[in-house]
Amino acid sequence: MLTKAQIILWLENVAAVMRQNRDYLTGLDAAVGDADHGANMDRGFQTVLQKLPSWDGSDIGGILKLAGMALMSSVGGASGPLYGTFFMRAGTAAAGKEELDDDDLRKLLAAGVEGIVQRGRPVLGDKTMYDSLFPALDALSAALASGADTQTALDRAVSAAEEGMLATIPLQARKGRASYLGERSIGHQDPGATSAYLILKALWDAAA
Amino acid sequence: MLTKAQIILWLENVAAVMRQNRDYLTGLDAAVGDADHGANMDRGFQTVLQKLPSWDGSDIGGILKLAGMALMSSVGGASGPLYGTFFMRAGTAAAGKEELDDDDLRKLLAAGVEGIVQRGRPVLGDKTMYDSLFPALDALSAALASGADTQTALDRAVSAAEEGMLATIPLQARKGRASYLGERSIGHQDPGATSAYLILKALWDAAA
Amino acid sequence: MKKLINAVDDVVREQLQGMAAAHPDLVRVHYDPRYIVRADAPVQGKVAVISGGGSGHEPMHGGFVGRGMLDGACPGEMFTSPTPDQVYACAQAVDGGAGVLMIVKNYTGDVLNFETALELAHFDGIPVQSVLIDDDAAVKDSLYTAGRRGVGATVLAEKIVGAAAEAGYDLDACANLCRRVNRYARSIGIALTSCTVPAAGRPTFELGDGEFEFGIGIHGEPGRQRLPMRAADSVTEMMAAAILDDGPYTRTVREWDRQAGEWLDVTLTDDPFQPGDGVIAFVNSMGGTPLSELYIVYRKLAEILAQRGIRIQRNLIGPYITSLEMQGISITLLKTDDEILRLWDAPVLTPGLRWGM
Amino acid sequence: MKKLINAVDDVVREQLQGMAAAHPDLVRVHYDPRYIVRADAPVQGKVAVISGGGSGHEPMHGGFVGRGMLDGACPGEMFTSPTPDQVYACAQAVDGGAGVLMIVKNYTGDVLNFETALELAHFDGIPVQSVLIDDDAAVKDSLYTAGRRGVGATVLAEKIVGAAAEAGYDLDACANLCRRVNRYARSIGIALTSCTVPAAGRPTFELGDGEFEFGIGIHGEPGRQRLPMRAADSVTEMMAAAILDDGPYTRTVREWDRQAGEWLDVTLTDDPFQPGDGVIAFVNSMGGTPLSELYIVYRKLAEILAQRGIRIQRNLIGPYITSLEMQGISITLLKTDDEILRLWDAPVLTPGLRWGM
Ligand SMILES: Nc1ncnc2c1ncn2[C@@H]1O[C@H](COP(=O)(O)OP(=O)(O)O)[C@@H](O)[C@H]1O
Ligand SMILES: Nc1ncnc2c1ncn2[C@@H]1O[C@H](COP(=O)(O)OP(=O)(O)O)[C@@H](O)[C@H]1O
Ligand SMILES: [Mg+2]
Ligand SMILES: [Mg+2]
Ligand SMILES: [Mg+2]
Ligand SMILES: [Mg+2]
Repeated sequence: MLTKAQIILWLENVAAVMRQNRDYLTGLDAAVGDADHGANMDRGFQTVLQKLPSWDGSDIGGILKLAGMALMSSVGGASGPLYGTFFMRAGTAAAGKEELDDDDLRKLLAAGVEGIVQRGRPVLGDKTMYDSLFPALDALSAALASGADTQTALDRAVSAAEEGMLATIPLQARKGRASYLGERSIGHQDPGATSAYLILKALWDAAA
Repeated sequence: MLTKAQIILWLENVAAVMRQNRDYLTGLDAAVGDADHGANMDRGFQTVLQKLPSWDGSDIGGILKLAGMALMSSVGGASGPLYGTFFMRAGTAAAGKEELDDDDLRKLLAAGVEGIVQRGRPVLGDKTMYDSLFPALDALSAALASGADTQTALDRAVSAAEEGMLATIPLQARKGRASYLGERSIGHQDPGATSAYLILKALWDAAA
Repeated sequence: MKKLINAVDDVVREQLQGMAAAHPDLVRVHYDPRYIVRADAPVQGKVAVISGGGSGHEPMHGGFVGRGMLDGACPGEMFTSPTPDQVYACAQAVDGGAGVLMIVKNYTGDVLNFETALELAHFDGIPVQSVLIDDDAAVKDSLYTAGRRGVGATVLAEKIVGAAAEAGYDLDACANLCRRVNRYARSIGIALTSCTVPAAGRPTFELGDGEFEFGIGIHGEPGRQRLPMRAADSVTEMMAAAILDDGPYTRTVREWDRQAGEWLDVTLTDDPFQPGDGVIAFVNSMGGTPLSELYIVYRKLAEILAQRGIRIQRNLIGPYITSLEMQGISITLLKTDDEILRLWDAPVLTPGLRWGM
Repeated sequence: MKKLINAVDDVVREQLQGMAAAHPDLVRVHYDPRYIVRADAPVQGKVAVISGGGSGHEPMHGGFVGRGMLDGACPGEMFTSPTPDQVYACAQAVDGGAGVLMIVKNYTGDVLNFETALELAHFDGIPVQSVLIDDDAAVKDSLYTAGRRGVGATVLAEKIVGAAAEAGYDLDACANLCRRVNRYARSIGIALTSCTVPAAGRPTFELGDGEFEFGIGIHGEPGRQRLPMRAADSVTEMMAAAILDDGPYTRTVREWDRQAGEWLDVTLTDDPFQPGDGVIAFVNSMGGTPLSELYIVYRKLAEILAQRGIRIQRNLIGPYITSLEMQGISITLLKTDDEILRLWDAPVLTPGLRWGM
């Protein structure tokens, strides 16, 4: 069970985490991309943080949708439309909710990830954010199906995301900017897979 | 007494010396100028060296004049017209000569230095080639007046040139490119004063 | 990092303010969201051509707004594609009733943001088309990558299609011409140094004194290969070969079906250059390479093309699509035909490209 | 040193070959001695305007040869003024009977070599005049220096006087106009990095990450002062102040007396800028500074000038008088009058500057 306050806390946590990891994410992107992922995510979630108080009247679905729109119009790059879509779709899936039960949570995340797939067409192993998100969603669903509670399920999801993130290191990128490097992308951790892990970890923190 | 062969040897010596000191002179010019004096002098005297054999029929005056014209049309920069004038005027002063007695030598150098003064209007202490050339000429004249032989007089001239060259170090430049540095030109040896010293030293070598 | 900037976060806004101050006769700048339009936008009855992408490539794209070229440009953050709301607002501002053509460089970020903007404009009733530019021959396949990047051909396409729009071509004719220009063009880039993204504060990559990057894009990213440095003629030979020996290139792209209001997957193939082709040769500085070196490269390129039986009919030499202060160059060759040449020669009056007026 | 060059000794020749290959419709290149002339030179009955100087400042001067600007340019070795025989041969090649005006930047090397060339041309029966450009406000006095250097005003003078010659002004009128342009112009330059002269192989000077050089010339030389790095707005304020707060400047120069056939010492004084003046504002990249930073500086400059009651009537922003790949900029302000503005706006068609045709 997650409350609206916890969802708000999640977004606040993400904003704090992106600020802390701004240079780290940009450093990862410098190695295989164009050195802006940290700046992009930080800019986006600072915008969300700033607008959050004015969304107070909205339900969880509304807040997530507005967060998605704020990301969409402030992040830019590849990650902007992808994370923007993630949160907008998640919001649509949670429309009208003032709190989320476990199945709501699963559906919300599934809808978000599905949005990313439709926009970016990532396939597992392409070395993208999807390599964190897919296993995380899978682990969460499996945990919930086997009767685990929210916190445990999220814990499994975060572990799976972390594993997925680390598993991008040996991969050769096939999507996004890193793919232009060919074999030179091997040996570097994907920035988007890292920010996706951080977003899920922030959710776990908010749920604790 | 200097023979035509010695004058030719002088020019050959200068070409060799400028090649050897190319980077050294350019380094001096990098500190207070535009990092080309070595390249300029080397280019000029390589041109002289290349053309020398074809001037075989000329007398000393003719050879020096042709050398001046070759420098004039290959060196460029400030030093090109100055050294070009030096050798052209020296050549005029030695017109028709197949060998030079001590007074011829003095007149020749005096005419060359006078040419530099007319073109560049340097004053002693301006931190230019003139700061080597003027004391050298002065020392040579004084030595000859006091009865010294050619080699001794040239020896005094080279020592005076070297002193003059070193004396440019503490000076603030008032002519040429180095003058734009204002006080920052202090502490650096003038490239042109250095090449002038090298030219006189090459003459001493040829006369030996 | 040493740059003539103030606060890192103000770089893009302040350069736009400078542009607005410098060229009020040519362009107008809108700040929230950010876009640049022709001073006389919207031009009634004319197809509006817009483009955009990350900042840091100046004069592209904002410098190409004006008569005979772009109607609007949307600058993103440094090397970061613009957001959909920027592009959507720009499209609304320039639409003069004949529709809007979006020229989009093939980067995941640009593609996704422009796609969203196009959908917004379409459902708003604005006739819209978009064309992907993907001319970078450094990217070999499209199956295992995001496909060829849009690089130098973008500048040429903006000039040529801008002239067509000015001459009264309709939206589909502009889009088809733009696709042809893209199909006829290939590029390759190299870097001698990295550049420093202001927000990052240090060079994106480090290159030794004896190395260069071959097959770079335009975002200060490392290239396909790091190679020992060689003489300009040899670099030019490698670059020319990468373009001229490049075989047919096939990829699947999403094209907008205006009638159906949906994206279609379309498979396209570009044909290689042939002896007898006439070309526009574009030798571009990535920012930090001086004009003199571009001429040294152009000299060799002209020699190679003559040997290959390819005629240079026009050229463009200078910094037009850059990566901040990066030292490096790109070469773009565009096969011509009479229509392309005529449109290339048509007058253009923008801050960054001007002739005939 | 990493540059797109072949042998160090071939740099100047090969870049000229590139220019010749790229712009046969505009210019012709002569290699021994080296000079560049308009494709249609000599133009009968028109005053020919020529200039020259060391290479490494591209597009200046060769890139400004063409209709409405220079008739000829003499490129020296890298940062080394051309030799008299180059200038003399160039003057002969462009003289169309109405005489030749030499625009000479005030550097000892340029002055001495052009003086000799002018004497040769004069005694050959060609009517000749020369005008010294000395606009660099970084040089405070002329008593203890070689006098102010010729920098950014050179570009503006070549454009304006070139237009006058094209419009049929006679030799003395061109020379007088050129002197007025020089009197009306002041410049200041700064550097964030040094540049590397190919023959030297390493940077002319080293600058720490937290420093910049204030008051540089255009030959990659260090400036008057080394200062801690500061924000763009603050750098722009310093530069604007160096120009605007500069008092009257008096110096003695050698001017050619065409009738007497000899040099005369003439003492000239330039007046400071005044509120109410209209100006052409020229923000120039030394080569490695990207356009975006020039706009950031222009933005602040426009603000400062507005506060000072000085109206910017025209501007020029870009790399026009450079020092190889040096990062840095210069600002030139030129006071205008109706004649200067009209000639500035006149059509120009050269490889490096083009409008109106
Ligand atoms: N097609 C795609 N599908 C899913 N994720 C993608 C795709 N392309 C890129 N990404 C993700 O986006 C990240 C890069 O984001 P960012 O640096 O903000 O944008 P950009 O690459 O435009 O500079 C990559 O690390 C990757 O995880
Ligand atoms: N007016 C002058 N009179 C005499 N010598 C001068 C004058 N101006 C410059 N020089 C000499 O020329 C030297 C520089 O020569 P060079 O580097 O070849 O030319 P440039 O300064 O044009 O690059 C200086 O070191 C100085 O000795
Ligand atoms: Mg990125
Ligand atoms: Mg020098
Ligand atoms: Mg980016
Ligand atoms: Mg020099």
